[in-house]
Amino acid sequence: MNTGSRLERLEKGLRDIGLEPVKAPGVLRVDAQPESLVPAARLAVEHGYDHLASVEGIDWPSEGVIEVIYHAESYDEDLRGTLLEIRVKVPRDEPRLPSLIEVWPNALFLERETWDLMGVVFEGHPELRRLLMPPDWDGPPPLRKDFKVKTEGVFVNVE
Amino acid sequence: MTCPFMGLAFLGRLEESSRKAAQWLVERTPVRSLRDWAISFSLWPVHFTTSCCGAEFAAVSAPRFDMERYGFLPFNSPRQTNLLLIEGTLTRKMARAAEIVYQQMPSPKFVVAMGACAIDGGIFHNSYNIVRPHELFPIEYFIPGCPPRPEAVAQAIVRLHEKVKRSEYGVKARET
Amino acid sequence: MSSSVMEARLLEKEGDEEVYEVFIGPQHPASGHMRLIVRLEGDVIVGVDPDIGWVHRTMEKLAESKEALKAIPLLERMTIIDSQNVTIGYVRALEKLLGVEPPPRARYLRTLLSEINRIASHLYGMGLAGIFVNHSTMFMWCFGDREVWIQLAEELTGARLTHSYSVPGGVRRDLPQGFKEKALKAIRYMEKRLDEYHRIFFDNPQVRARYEGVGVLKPHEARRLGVVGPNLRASGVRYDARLLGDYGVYDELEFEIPVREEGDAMSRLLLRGDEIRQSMNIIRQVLDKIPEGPILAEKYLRLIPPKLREPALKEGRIKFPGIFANLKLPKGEAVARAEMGHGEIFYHVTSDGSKKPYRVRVVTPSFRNVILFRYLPPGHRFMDLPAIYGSLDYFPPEADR
Amino acid sequence: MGLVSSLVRLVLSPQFFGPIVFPGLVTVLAVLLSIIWVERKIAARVQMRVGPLYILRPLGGAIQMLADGLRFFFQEFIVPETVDRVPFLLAPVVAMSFAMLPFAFVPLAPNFKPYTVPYSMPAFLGLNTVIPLTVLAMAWGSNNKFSIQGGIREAYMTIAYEAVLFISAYSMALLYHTLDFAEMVEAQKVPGILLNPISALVFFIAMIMSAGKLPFDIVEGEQEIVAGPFTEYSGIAFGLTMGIGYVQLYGFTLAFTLMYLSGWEPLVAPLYSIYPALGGILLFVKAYLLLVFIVFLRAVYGRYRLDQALRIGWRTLFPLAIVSVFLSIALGVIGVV
Repeated sequence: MNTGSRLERLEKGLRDIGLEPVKAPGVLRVDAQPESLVPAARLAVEHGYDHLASVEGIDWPSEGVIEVIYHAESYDEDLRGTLLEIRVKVPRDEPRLPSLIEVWPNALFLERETWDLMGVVFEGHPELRRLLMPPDWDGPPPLRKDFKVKTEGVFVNVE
Repeated sequence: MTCPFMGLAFLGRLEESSRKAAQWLVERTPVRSLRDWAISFSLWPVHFTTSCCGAEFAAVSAPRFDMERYGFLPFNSPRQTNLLLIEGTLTRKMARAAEIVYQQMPSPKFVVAMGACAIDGGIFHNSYNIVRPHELFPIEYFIPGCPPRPEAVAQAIVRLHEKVKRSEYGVKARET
Repeated sequence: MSSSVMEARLLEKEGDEEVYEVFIGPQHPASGHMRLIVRLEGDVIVGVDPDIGWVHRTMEKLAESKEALKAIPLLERMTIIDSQNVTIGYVRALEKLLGVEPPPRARYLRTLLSEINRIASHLYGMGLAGIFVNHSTMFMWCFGDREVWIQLAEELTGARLTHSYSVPGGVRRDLPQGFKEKALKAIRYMEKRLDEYHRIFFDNPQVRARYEGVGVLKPHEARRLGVVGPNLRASGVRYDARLLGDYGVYDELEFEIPVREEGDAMSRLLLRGDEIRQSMNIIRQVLDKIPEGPILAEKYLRLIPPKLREPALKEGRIKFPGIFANLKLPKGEAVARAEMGHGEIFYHVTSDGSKKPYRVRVVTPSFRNVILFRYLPPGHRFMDLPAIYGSLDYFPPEADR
Repeated sequence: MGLVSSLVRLVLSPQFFGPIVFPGLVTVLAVLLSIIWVERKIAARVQMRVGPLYILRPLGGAIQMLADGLRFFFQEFIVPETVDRVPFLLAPVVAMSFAMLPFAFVPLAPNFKPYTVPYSMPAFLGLNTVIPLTVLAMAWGSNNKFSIQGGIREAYMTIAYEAVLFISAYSMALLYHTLDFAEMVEAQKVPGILLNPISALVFFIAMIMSAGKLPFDIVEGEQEIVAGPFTEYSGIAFGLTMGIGYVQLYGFTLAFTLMYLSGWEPLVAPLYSIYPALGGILLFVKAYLLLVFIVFLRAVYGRYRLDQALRIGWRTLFPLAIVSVFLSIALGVIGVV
């Protein structure tokens, strides 16, 4: 099977479950809904995208959503040039998504990190414990935009 | 801790007085200078890497720089060492571990902070997860640089070595 | 393999009362800056819980608070031993956003430094693998020979470890005089040394006993777990981000991607040796083929005031105009992948049209390999743990960012 | 005058000279101080380094261990609150004494025996078997997870090497028809290592295992269990525990020299006529060279795994030790010795 066929079949499959894949250089982009995430992921695994490269959360406070982006990757020669990008938007005040750990086992640490730093809850993830932050961290998730760090410039630390 | 000889009243407070006597003896000049000579040539840092400066710290004991010439030997357990090198950034999580390690070390003990991050955060000065080591430990030397070259680390160790040799450290021992 | 099987193996035996729990790290002779919570039943490991985050310095957040160019020195601190390869991905992502391409000479120079860094990084990993079975000579030899390559990189860039060499549109410095001879000398030296490594380390019966057949990772498991780098290739999967042809001049050079089939700790170590040979092969070709020309894209070269531009070009050293730090990133996003010594690094840069990137997502190879700590050790002896750890070439600051 | 001469006689008498001066206490300290320096220096040389240097430049830093020892002596000795104080404090001292006691059974010349028993070889080996027990006591007393792991490893290793060590030593006893070191040396017209190389090999490996030196320093496996049973020890107590292995090793190399390398033979006759113990110089030189060879192994080998070491002990060394017994009997029957 050549490059086109496997990717094209995946595209077709994604269309069949009601998603709209968009082709960009090196990336196949899909906007999904929380409920269509798992079927889309299962489809991706069937067509060769057998592991995740990244789970990423982007905070968009102006729209009131957190965008969770999954980048799936394959080591096969025909697919390795193209990343599969699945984007899901969840409300900012109650970000909940189904966990993809059953589909992509290596989501274990990626999802845990996204929960830790972005506050997205992955339902069905067996251990949403602190990963990178100290275990007693009780501040807001640090990667959200309303968590401000001091920016560049001269500043004096007033005790 | 109870003194095993507590029952023997005529011995008095044996433990305390013997400790005082030992302290007095150790502080006399010939004994003290012998002790400080020994310590200065036997600065054993503990195997504790706090951050990426550890790569340069490893280079310090590796062939090209070889600080073992001064008796500098990274060693296993904090109980047997006397030098804590803060190698770069100290995160909140790590700071707790560093404090425990420092408390586990037997005195006299020294702390050297390595890298810009250990001075005031360096490139991570505005991070939400770092701690400045001088708030936790009495630091003998700061080594600037990001990361400091191994020569700089070696120089700090030689400086510390000379300082200890001249007995110019903690009479008013900064105990924790 | 169904994922539920894998999960069972991952999370087996948690909370069992007959289990002896040992905390390895963060202060431990063989832990680096991480903690492994090891569950033992007798001498056999039943579970390992990698407790990372001890060096989490919040790079992703800080990168949002800095101008795009200033994040390069920041990001290279996560893998200080491999700083060219760790930043090249970010630089490529910026270049894709900005729509510039580096001139050919700059691409060759990047490749050159990438390979020098890769050798240094592999030597670092092999040295640690040596000390993890208490083979101090291997540690010292590797660290001693690593200095050769560090010195070479210093010659080229001016810094021992933190090079900050690649910038969007090119590189900071040109090739210094007499570099080729020095590099070739270093290659000749290293080739000789690799044979000696075989004699004292790789063919040492004691080392083979410790590493052979330990921590076997099968190809399909490696694929599913998303393992990267030499750990992946030692399991028989031929994948290397250099094959993507996204950066450098790898598509113009002839080299092999070494692959081994066994997937055990020994093959992971041997593979690093093979890769060092290939990297030296690449360096030779780069030095032969490198074209003349500018080292910064024309678009940015024009920004430098003419008074500074002439000496800069003559000296081969770019002094950036202030305006360069204020590059405005066009709105959009870019993905870049690059191959580090430890494996593939992934960058996803999102921009909202300001000077600072809106979001920088970086997934480092060590972070992707963390899962192996859960997956490989169960069933092995406690003493195998350092051997497995050593063979993975895990670098904690990189995983924690 | 009478007092001085009787003092001199006392000092030069085997009962005093042997355990206190040579090969006992004083020599042990000298060996301890020098061999660790030699070990670090050899390792450094192999590893393209210099090793300890600036402490005494003209001699290449030869007194490095003096500084380390003094530092340990003056350093704070922490007794953690969680330890079991009696075994914790007692075990290192007991271990050191039992490492020193065997020197009372090392003869320096045919009739220069500090403690005259016809069974000096089993007595020597037997006293060494106490040390693993004290290591267990240290591990238990420390009340530390790493220590207990180390203690268990010590227990495992003991079963693996001890039987082997004894069997191979007894095979030589069968060969020489004696259990006494001095008589063994006299019986060796040809060095024992040539008569029964299997026994020599087995004994050699078993003694490295016993002293816990590379490639069998499993008990102190620092990459897994920090410093094993010695993790909690600081100050002078750690100095003691660090020394035990070396003292033990020095004792074993003396025993090896006596049993396999024909001890003080060939006798340096003039020296011997001045004072019997001077004949022991050759014994010491042989033992020290052997010691240097063993510490050199550090630069070449890493550490074996526990189960591999046990396998080497049981599957390889144990049958070889049995074979060496049969070889000795065969040699004895045909009357080589």
